[in-house]
Amino acid sequence: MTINVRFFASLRERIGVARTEIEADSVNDVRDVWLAVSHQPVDEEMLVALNRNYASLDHTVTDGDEVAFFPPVTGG
Amino acid sequence: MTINVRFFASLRERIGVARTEIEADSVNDVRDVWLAVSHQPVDEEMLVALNRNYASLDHTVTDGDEVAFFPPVTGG
Amino acid sequence: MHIELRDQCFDPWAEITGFRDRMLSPGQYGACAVFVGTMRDYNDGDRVRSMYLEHYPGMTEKQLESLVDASCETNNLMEALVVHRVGSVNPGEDIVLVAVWSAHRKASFDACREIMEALKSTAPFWKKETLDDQSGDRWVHRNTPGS
Amino acid sequence: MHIELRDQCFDPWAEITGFRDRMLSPGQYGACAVFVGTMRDYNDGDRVRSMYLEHYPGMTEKQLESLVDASCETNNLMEALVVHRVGSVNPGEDIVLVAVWSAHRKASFDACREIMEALKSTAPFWKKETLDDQSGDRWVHRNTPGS
Repeated sequence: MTINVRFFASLRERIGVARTEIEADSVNDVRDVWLAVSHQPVDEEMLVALNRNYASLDHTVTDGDEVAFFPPVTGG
Repeated sequence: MTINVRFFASLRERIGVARTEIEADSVNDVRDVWLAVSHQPVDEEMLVALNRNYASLDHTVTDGDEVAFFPPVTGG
Repeated sequence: MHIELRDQCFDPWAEITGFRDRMLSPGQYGACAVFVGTMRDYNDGDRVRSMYLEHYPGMTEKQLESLVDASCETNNLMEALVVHRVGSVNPGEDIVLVAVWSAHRKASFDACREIMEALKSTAPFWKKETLDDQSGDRWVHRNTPGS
Repeated sequence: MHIELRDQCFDPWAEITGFRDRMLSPGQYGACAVFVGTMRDYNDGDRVRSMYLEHYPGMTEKQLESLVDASCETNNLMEALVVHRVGSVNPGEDIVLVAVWSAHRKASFDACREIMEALKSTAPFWKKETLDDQSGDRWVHRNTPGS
């Protein structure tokens, strides 16, 4: 299946890309997506969105999903 | 001594005057002023000002003071 | 800090921008909290045609200054503006404006509400309503709690 | 309810009056609470020259709509307006406007603060500051608590 992955702000700079696409059948949840794209341990502060809604690392992903990773938000 | 007495809002309408002056030597505190001008028992909800600051019925009055009586405030 | 009583309509948004331009520098403040109270055409289930706002000249200003001053101190505000109507007011007209400026949002949120609650419970103003049904005038008995 | 992202300066006071004139009738509402957040020229002890506001197009709007909608429900608001900058912002420019209208003051005070706190902690925006001392850019790490 295909997962669209996005990174924002300082996390985007750390990973070095804003968007990527992964094609993998061994990916079950958001945590798997993170590990597949970052090759880094999970960041405690990191926030996660699945199809533009907040989600947890345990959320199951399906073909065509958009998964985003970003640091704590600082708007307003 | 002379005390200037003022009433506001519904209390002014009940008493029937906006201002009066009392000339009396038997008046010691705000409660005495109320009794002298109103001939009515003290109203539980009534607010009192002495020289334009909130005061209690026990506040001592002196010659030339301005004492005001009014109902709970309803501004804003 | 500026406190003012008005016996005519005022535009709170014009007051805010005018005051800000006179009193504050751009870049200095990070937060502005505002409350505007407006006369409704209904109250306690009745249609209201107009209102008269009585006050205690001299004491009202003094009390407002004292409560705004206290909130400026407590919350370390940069500026505060309060405008309040007196006399005849019609539905849709603004009765009170409270605007405060601070570095961070917590102080301005706290202060704006604190000033309004103190004003509501201690500033000597009294509202008398004229109802639409010509049943005569009535004094507003007590303000509803705000917090 | 209206939510908008802007990549240019805006005048919050003109937004408020324009929105009010389109969406509300005079006499209907009794209370309006407003918060405006403005870019300071200092932060964490440093002079700041400019800022870039990154966001997540699609999710940011969705998240704002969801949190404003929830607060409208909870507080029985008559209307709510949120405008937020994205892109480059300079000191003295307004970053965020939250304005809410209700019958009585408690609802508007509660909602205005609730919306700002929810926005601060959940709306996907990220600030990157450019300092005056040319030491380079830095991401704002975390918002200060507001309550």
